[in-house]
Amino acid sequence: MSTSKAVETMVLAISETAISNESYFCELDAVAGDGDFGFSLARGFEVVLDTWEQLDRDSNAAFLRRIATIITSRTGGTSGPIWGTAFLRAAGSLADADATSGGPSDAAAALRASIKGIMDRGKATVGDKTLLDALVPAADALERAAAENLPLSLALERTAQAARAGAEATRDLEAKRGRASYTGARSVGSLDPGAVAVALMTEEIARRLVDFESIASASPTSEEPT
Amino acid sequence: MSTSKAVETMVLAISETAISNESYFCELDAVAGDGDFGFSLARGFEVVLDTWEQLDRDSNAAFLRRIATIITSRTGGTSGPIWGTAFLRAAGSLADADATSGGPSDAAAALRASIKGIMDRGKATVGDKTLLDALVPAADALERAAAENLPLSLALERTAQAARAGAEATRDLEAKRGRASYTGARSVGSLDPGAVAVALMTEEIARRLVDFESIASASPTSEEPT
Amino acid sequence: MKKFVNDPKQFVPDMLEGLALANPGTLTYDPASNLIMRVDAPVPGKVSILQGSGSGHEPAHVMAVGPGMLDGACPGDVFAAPPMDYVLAATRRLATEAGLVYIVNNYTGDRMAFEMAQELAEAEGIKVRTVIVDDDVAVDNSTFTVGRRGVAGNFFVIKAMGAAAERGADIDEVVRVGEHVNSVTRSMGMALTSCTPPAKGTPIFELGETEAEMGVGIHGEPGRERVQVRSASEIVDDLLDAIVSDLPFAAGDRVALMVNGLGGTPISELYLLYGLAHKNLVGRGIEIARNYVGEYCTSLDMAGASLTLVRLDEEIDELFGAPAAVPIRVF
Amino acid sequence: MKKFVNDPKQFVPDMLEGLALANPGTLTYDPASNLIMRVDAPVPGKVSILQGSGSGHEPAHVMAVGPGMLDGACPGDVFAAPPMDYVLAATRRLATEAGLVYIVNNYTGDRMAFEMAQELAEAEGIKVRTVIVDDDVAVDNSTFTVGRRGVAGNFFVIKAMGAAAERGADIDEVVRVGEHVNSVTRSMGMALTSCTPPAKGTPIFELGETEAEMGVGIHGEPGRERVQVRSASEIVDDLLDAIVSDLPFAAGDRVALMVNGLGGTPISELYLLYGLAHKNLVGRGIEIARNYVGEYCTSLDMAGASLTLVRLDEEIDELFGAPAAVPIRVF
Ligand SMILES: Nc1ncnc2c1ncn2[C@@H]1O[C@H](COP(=O)(O)OP(=O)(O)O)[C@@H](O)[C@H]1O
Ligand SMILES: Nc1ncnc2c1ncn2[C@@H]1O[C@H](COP(=O)(O)OP(=O)(O)O)[C@@H](O)[C@H]1O
Ligand SMILES: [Mg+2]
Ligand SMILES: [Mg+2]
Ligand SMILES: [Mg+2]
Ligand SMILES: [Mg+2]
Repeated sequence: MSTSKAVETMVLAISETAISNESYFCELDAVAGDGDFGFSLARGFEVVLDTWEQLDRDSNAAFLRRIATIITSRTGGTSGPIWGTAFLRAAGSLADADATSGGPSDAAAALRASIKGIMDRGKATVGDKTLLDALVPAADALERAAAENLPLSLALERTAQAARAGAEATRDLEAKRGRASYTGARSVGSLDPGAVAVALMTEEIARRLVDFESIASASPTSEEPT
Repeated sequence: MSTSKAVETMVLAISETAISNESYFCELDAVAGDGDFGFSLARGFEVVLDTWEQLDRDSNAAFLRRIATIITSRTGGTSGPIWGTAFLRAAGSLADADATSGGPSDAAAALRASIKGIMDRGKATVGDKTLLDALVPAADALERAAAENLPLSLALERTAQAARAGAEATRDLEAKRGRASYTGARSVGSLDPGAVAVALMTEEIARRLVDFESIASASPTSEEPT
Repeated sequence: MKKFVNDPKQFVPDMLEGLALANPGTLTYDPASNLIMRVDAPVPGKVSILQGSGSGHEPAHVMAVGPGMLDGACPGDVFAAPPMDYVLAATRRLATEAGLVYIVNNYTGDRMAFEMAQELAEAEGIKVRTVIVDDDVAVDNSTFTVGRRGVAGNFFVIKAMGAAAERGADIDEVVRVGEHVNSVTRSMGMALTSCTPPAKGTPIFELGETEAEMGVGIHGEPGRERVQVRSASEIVDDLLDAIVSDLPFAAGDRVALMVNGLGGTPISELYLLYGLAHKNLVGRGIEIARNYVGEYCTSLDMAGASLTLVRLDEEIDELFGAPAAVPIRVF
Repeated sequence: MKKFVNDPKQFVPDMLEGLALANPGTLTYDPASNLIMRVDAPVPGKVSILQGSGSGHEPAHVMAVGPGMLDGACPGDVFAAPPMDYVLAATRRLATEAGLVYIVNNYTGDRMAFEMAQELAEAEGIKVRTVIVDDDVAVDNSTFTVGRRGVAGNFFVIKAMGAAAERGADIDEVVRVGEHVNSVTRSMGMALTSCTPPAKGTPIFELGETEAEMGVGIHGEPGRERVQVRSASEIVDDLLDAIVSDLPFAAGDRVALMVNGLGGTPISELYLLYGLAHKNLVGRGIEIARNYVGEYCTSLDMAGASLTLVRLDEEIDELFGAPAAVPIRVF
């Protein structure tokens, strides 16, 4: 067994989004937090990219477990444990799943497992103005798409739209968790940086996986995506 | 014996000029110095005004000696010793002088004594970009006016003009003494704050003594100056 | 950005390297986990004490390592809790058979990293306990679910626990001492300016030329309210009102008073504040038995200050007076 | 202006009062002449040491008063030498039969005030000597007739003279020690920002967002040249080039290295600078036997730093190691 092209593409999309938005994410975090979100995230994901060729590729689960370890070892702040746990739980979910299917429902299950991990770790819930406010609607959309038997590309598009809408909606929320919560009502009116990151990442994933049929795919159905 | 109205008016003119220009003098000193000239000067002269009624008025010399003591006790920086010494030497000169004359030549002698004191104390000379560059031309003008037997008011006007010209000319000088000297050639182009203070003070003295005939006068010849 | 820095990403390691080079006889530095530790740690038989936290609060906490204080500190990047791996590596390195206590300021990221590390360390048979510090009265404990923040009062928790550990207290006793000190410690800070993290390069927030932020957090988090700059006396009175009424402190109490600079405020202003705070407290009948004026827990280059009060009892007073040594020194 | 201050004109007295309140057992304060003195001064039989200077350089010099250091300090207002009367009053109060030594940084105002006071004190039969400090290599000694400025190296002159006086050296010996240390001490500083005197309320000079002032004076006087902000390594290299080539320091020398913050620079950056300076000097074959990192002589809230090197010999090394205590302390 080995990694699938689709999962590698997703991780690449997440990593590159984290790195190319480092300053933007810091700016977002500076509004009601401490301005380091982009920095913390980028320091972990740049190691992912730097060690990309050497990463464990025995299976998607092993691959994601390795990503989790890198994040846990390199990313500080709240984001280290949160994102590390998310990758670890996704790895566990894929290890359990029927690796030959790899349709939207497997992806949804992995995302659901990540969400549960984040909630266990950080004690936040939907509405607390965290990345969960983008992730949970995204998982819901993905599950609905799976139930409707939509193709992966369409399912991912719906997922990204839901994440974006969730992220935008954090603007109206008062932060109940994380550093932004110290500002109380003053946090209303600003976007949650974690939720925005999730939106941008799911959008990038949808773009890059438009030609894939399954997250287990070894390669896109048509040409290499640009 | 007691103080003359003219000498009291001069000291008042100097004191009030120092206080009303506190910020301006600080700004001037900030260009190439450390920005405290106005503050230092004002702290001394405000005590002169605060204790005005209680000052020793046995004679002009005693009066000026008391001013010197106040400056020495309250004014710090370079200005304390410089201005304290100036008043002390002026007092000495007036004590020696024929107190009944009090014409421009007595005033010139007092100013010359102040200058000598400042030079002894601070080791500066004309052209070093200090208050001497206003004081020395002023004393020269006053002496010339005395030689020409000009009335006091006209003599003081000439004095003020010379002081102002001297102060303006410090703009082209490179500082050789005081903190401004540390900037070397970069001090060229800025006015010396001490010289500007001297110009403003002599101008104010000329204005206020326009109706006096002698620095020994008990009162102006016509009305009280406004 | 106006800072002494080479590669902003290397700010923390570069600072730690300088700290280690300046203290070769007393500190050991492990770059792999940002770990600054006592040169003689782990001290056999002694309970070890480890602090993490983000960087940017120096001298907290890497410069609070030494006999009678911390055995080690493994900070994260500026304002970011350390990665869990750093904590775990430091735990393995510092633990003794008497055990290891974490001192953790109450922030989500710090708590998670230390909890994860504790779980894993305990699985390896290491005895670990955690003391949470939450002395900041600016953030109301009941309204916000994350609880109060840990700020400059942290110094006193370290001091007391360090003294107890040094004289051979067991792990339960060291934890008890820490929790006891934390329970009688209250702080509040205010900012005159924002601060600029080296990697961000611009201020975390904007304060107008006449604005101040009351109750600011040590990471530049906004505080209770934005106010117009006021006199030093009014600032001290506001901070002490909030602090004194919180515990509450009362007439007859003996206290330790800390005036802590946030990084950009000169020591002259801190002593001016001390004088005002001293007189305010004496006016309330509170006796200042110990005082601390200087920088203890900063926010990079922020101009501002915090006040901390600790209600002293015989035990705490004695622990505060015990000998200790840290890299911060004059001679 | 963003400062902790009540009446700006009372900034210095308010600060001194706070300092005195914080150190009741060790310091005495005489408001009439801004005098902070050891509580046990004058110490019978011991040569007393007095420093004046303007304020705004704290901890220099009011917080350098204590056993093994200064007997007293009588600062003037911010950046203004003390009025002569303060010096004379302090002289009368501190002088012992063994005499009194002034330590005077080489500025016109300071020199004049201390010269005048010395004349008058000597006329009263008090034995007074003066040691001039002029360690700043930024200002070329030959070109400018006022000579080099005294800056952070002052600390080392105080430390050595204080140690010598404490162990009973006579006045000639104390003066000799001071002049000897001054002769092997060199400093240079640079500013990233200007500073704002409380009474002036606005910065003394303007530095653009990308500008730095090399060789800045401790009163905000402009320095050698205005440059573009550069990396910490380049700054350290430039400062050390100027300092090392001035004495000159050479391979094989043992030195004390001070990294001094100018008031607005956090200690994290100072340690980063220390690491760079340390490696630079080791690369030149110079051994750093003692190091000092922190704020010793500041310019109010200026962001910036200075480096000082002292060439050690056995005598100086031993004096630097002698016990001493000042108000600046952690515990
Ligand atoms: N308790 C929590 N659970 C889940 N996510 C959280 C929690 N607290 C904060 N977050 C997320 O983390 C983001 C901030 O991350 P980061 O800047 O690394 O944290 P900090 O600097 O506060 O330690 C927030 O935008 C939010 O999405
Ligand atoms: N050696 C000197 N002799 C005479 N006047 C001097 C000397 N040095 C400086 N001055 C004058 O003093 C003024 C500055 O005074 P002040 O600000 O009190 O000094 P500082 O702050 O440098 O101690 C200068 O503008 C100059 O006119
Ligand atoms: Mg953050
Ligand atoms: Mg000046
Ligand atoms: Mg953070
Ligand atoms: Mg001055």
